[in-house]
Amino acid sequence: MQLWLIPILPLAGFVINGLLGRRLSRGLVSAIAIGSVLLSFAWVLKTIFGLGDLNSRYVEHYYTWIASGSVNIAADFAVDKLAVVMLLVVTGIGSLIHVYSIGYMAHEGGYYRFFAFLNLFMFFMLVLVLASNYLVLFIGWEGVGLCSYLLIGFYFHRQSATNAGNKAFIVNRIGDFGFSLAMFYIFKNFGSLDFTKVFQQAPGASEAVLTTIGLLLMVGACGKSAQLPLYVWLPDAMEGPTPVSALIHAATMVTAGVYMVARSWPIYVHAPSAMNVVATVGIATAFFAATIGLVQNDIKKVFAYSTVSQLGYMFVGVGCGAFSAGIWHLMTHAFFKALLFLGAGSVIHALSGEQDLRNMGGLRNKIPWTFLTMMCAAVAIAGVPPFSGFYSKDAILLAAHEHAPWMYWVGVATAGMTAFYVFRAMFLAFFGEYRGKEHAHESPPVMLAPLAVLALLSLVGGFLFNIPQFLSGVFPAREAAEDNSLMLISVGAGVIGILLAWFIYVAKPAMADSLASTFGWIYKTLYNKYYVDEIYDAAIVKPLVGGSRTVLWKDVDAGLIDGSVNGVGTRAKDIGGVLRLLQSGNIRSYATWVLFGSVVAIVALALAGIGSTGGLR
Amino acid sequence: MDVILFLAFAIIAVVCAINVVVQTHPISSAVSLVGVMGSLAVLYLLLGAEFLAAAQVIVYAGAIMVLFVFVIMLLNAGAESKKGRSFTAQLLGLPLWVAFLGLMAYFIQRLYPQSTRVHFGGFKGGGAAEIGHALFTTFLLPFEVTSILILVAILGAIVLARKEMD
Amino acid sequence: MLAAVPISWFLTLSAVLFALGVAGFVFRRNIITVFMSIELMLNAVNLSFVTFSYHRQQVNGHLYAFFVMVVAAAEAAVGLAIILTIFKNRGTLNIDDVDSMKN
Amino acid sequence: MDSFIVISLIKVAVVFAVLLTTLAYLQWVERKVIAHIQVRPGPYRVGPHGLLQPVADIVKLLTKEDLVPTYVNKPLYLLAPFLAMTMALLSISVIPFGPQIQVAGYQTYMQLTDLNIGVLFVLAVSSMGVYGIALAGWSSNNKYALLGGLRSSAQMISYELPMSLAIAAPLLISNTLSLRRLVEKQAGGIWNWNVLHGPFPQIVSFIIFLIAAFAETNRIPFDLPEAENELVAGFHTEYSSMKFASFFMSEYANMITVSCMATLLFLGGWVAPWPAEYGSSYVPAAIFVLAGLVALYHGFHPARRRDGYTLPVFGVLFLIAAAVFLLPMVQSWLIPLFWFCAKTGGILFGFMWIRGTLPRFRYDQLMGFTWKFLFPVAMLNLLVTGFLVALRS
Repeated sequence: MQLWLIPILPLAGFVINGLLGRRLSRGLVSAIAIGSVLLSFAWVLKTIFGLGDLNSRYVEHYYTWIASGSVNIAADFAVDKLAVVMLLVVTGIGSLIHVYSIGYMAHEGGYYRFFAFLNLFMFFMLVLVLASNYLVLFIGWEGVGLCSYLLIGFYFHRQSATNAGNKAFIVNRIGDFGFSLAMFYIFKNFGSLDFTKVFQQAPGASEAVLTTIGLLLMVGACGKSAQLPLYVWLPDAMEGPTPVSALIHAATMVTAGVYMVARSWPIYVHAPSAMNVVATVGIATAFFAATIGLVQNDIKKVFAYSTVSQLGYMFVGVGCGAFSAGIWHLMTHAFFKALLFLGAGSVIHALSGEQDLRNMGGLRNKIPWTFLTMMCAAVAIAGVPPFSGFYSKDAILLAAHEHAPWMYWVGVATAGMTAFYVFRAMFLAFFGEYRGKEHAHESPPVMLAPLAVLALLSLVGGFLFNIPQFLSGVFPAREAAEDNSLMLISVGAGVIGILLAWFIYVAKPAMADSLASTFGWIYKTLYNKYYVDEIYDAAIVKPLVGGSRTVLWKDVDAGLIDGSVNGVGTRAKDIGGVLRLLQSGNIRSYATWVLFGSVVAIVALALAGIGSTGGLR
Repeated sequence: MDVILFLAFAIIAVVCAINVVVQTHPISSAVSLVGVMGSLAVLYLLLGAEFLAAAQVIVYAGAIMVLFVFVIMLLNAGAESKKGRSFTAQLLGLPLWVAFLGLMAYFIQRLYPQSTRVHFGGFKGGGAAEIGHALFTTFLLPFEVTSILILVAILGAIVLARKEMD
Repeated sequence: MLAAVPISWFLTLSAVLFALGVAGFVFRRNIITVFMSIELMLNAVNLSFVTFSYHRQQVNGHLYAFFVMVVAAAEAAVGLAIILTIFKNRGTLNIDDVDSMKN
Repeated sequence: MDSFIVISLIKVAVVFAVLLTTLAYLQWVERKVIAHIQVRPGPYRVGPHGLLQPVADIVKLLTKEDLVPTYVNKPLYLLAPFLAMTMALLSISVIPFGPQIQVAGYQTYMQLTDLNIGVLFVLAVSSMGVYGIALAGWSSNNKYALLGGLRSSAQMISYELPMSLAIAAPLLISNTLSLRRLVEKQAGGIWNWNVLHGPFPQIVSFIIFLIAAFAETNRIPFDLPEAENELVAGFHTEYSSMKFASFFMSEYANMITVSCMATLLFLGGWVAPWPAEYGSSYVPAAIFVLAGLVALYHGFHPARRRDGYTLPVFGVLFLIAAAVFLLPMVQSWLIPLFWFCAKTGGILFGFMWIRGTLPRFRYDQLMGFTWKFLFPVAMLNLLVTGFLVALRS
């Protein structure tokens, strides 16, 4: 089926735009970039229809990448139903966001660079999804991290952007370190990195081994998917252009961790404690991030914390064994969160760069299309039936209730907060009086069209694509516990959140400030994100930098290492002083010594031959 | 017949090789070296290496040695000057050389039995088709790497030869 | 009269040619002659490659010889360029005069 | 075994007798052609229409004083013309002139020997031809000769590259290195010749080959090594008598070799332009009849006095030749030979025609032309050919 074409097409786009983009016109650059992604999308569709029901994995072998002793790692691509879902999400939403970017980036410098990086990201993401062993997956994993770094720091002339890029890169390294350890451990225990082989052997391995692997993989997933305690990079990543936030930091890359955990389900199902940790981390992140999201004033920051929170939901899903529910939420989240970000981008575009909610307001008449589409996303994320978020969130909460009731209740509270902060942002931006100075203008059709498509998907994506049914053959079967009362409670929490937001921010706008002053220290703590960045700075960064400066540099480097190196140097100089007598600088003398060496070598070989074989033949 | 051919061209090769070493003028050495290469090409034919024989003449005699002759002509290199001060080479050179040659010859005679004989047509795998096939399958990577090496050498030669112009 | 040539004769010829190349390298003073001695050694090695190829009835030896030729061509190009540069900078082709690496 | 040696010796004798005669007369033909291009009669005094001029030239060269200047490097000075001549004559040994024939009960090929690597052999020998010129230039110990030799070596090395690439392209189509098999693969008619053969007609390659051939043989417009207004006579300034004649003959021998190679590689060798069943075997006879009639007509209406005797004789000879071509017993080998000679002769005529019309290149133009134009074009042509051949298989 030529699976390699799927990632190669965006790579070709990257190569063309990256090498020649500077000389090409903007139209041509975007045509190449979007064309390559659309072709890739088309090829995904063709592949899916060509492969039929796909009840078993379809593997394509290209070549043996590393063959050394028992290490045998192939460069293979594989497709199964899980990969199909991811492929469609990545290429489909990727195409939409590419289209959107034409309008969004129209007035920015570095046009070709942006599209080249975006294409490169698509390449690595598709490699990640199509990988058939952990190492190839890791290539994609690292590659998307690189692209994320490049695109966060896209406005490299801004110090905050480059800092945010560095932060994302460094925090991700911690996760990647866990992932690498997991790979080493997998290889040590199973002798292979191939999914098929590893998963075949997984049931036979001891629980301790599987738990270790599961926890290490989770560390990797935490880094990439911005879970506690490694979530800190994602809110800062909003320094990048908004389409990047939508594509990489909401819809696709950050869900790679969820995908990887779901992909490794045969390891997790035999390691219940690891799963428990995953679910706990997920629910904690969901709740924690949601509380921060309640009070943020930057529209993109609100959505960024919302993303962290929703990713926590997905972790709860996969951690409770409801893998398909996690993937379902991954997909619906890709729809509505991409839409929210693109809508936010449209708002920012409309206000020529204004991101602060306090300077917005009353925009619903000025940019009606953006408002309408964003409203679709808002009701979807708030879990209002029958829109997409309702289905997936409900599935996850049901699974959580089955796993541990307290998780369900925390989840419900989070759902209420989710509804509250999303609608708070909506109300602040679109209702009331306009508080800004910029003249607002509606975005061009090339930006609105993707919004409309995503709005449609957000509304109907939930019942149109029944992922648990589609993936029923992939993951272990679970008895679906239908519990209408639980469902009603979670929906009710969402509705209460919406109403509360409406009450505070539309009905009685003065109440927000009085509430903030009443709960002053809580507000301040939340507003400052629980001071996590400051804590990390004080607890990790400062000691590291200080320790490096005093201990490592002054003592170890200057004293120990330099000292020993200098000592070796002095000795070498002394010895060299003797040996230099041989170094006449005369080539013929050297040649004579080489000749001498070869005679010695021949004699030595002859002696060795006599010794080992008992004489020459 | 094969023995006569071998002896004839082996003697030519050795005489030419001695001439390479003893001639004081580089161009005489170069012409003698072409003689060595030509006779080696005939010996290659005897060993069934048709393609290599042609390549030997085209590449070595026809290209590399022409380059040597060209450089000798360009520099108008005269006979070698006698002054030299490598005492190591003067003292150790000859005994080591004799030891080296003696040991090599001795071990070849010991290690390779007289029973293996070379006769013309005894090996048919040296044609252009076989070489080409091996070159583009088994030896594809070395082949490509060598191509890059050549490219690098070309660039290096150009850079080196141009340097003194600035 | 032998009907065919023993394989050791070829190898001996190769050894003799190689030794002559060594002699040229060690005893000659003209850089170009020294360089040609290296080519002579490479040729001698090629002869043994081809002989081994005959001995084992495999084509591999030919390919090694082929690669030696190609590398020799590259080496000749760069080496002669270096010789040209040396001559232009120092006006000498005597190898004993080119020893400035010492100091 | 014995009959093989005897037949080989006979073939060698025949081929070299014919070749050396041709060499001598090629000079006469060239002078005549150039004379007619420049509207003058050319050699006319020695024999009818100057036909005995080559004999006179040979006698002159043989009897001239053979000078060896005192300041030359004698061994190399003597070796150089010998090398040039040997290498020029050597390649003819693998050139096939015609198909397998039967002479007195023996099957043999109209070729001295067929090598599996015939094309490579010709390339190898022609690449050795540089030494004759380079050594001649160097050993003469004369700055004009040295410059001529240097120029010539540089030129021949440079033009060998596009030539090799141009040769490689038709070889890809024919998939053999043996010159005889090369011709056999082109059998059938003009559309099977490599110059027109699918999947990629080698017209570009043919033209590049011819241009490179002009340079390899140091012919006008590439005769820089002997540019007399700059370099006196180039590398052979110091040579006289038979040693000079050797260089002279080697140039003509090289011309014949490259013309034969062009014929074999691109024009189908001895293959007729269309199959014998459509009457191609009557073409030689028809041509000779036409030539005889023209000669007879001019003989009966002589422009000059002696033409009244000589031209009728030629006319009758031509008619006899035409009759010979119709004899069935010799047709099997004479007609392929005719086609081979006709194609080679056509290319040789092209050599002379160009000498009569084109001026000389400047040296930097000459080098720039091959490296910046011929070489890339030949490379491109080879790539396209290789690609199409790979697609076809």
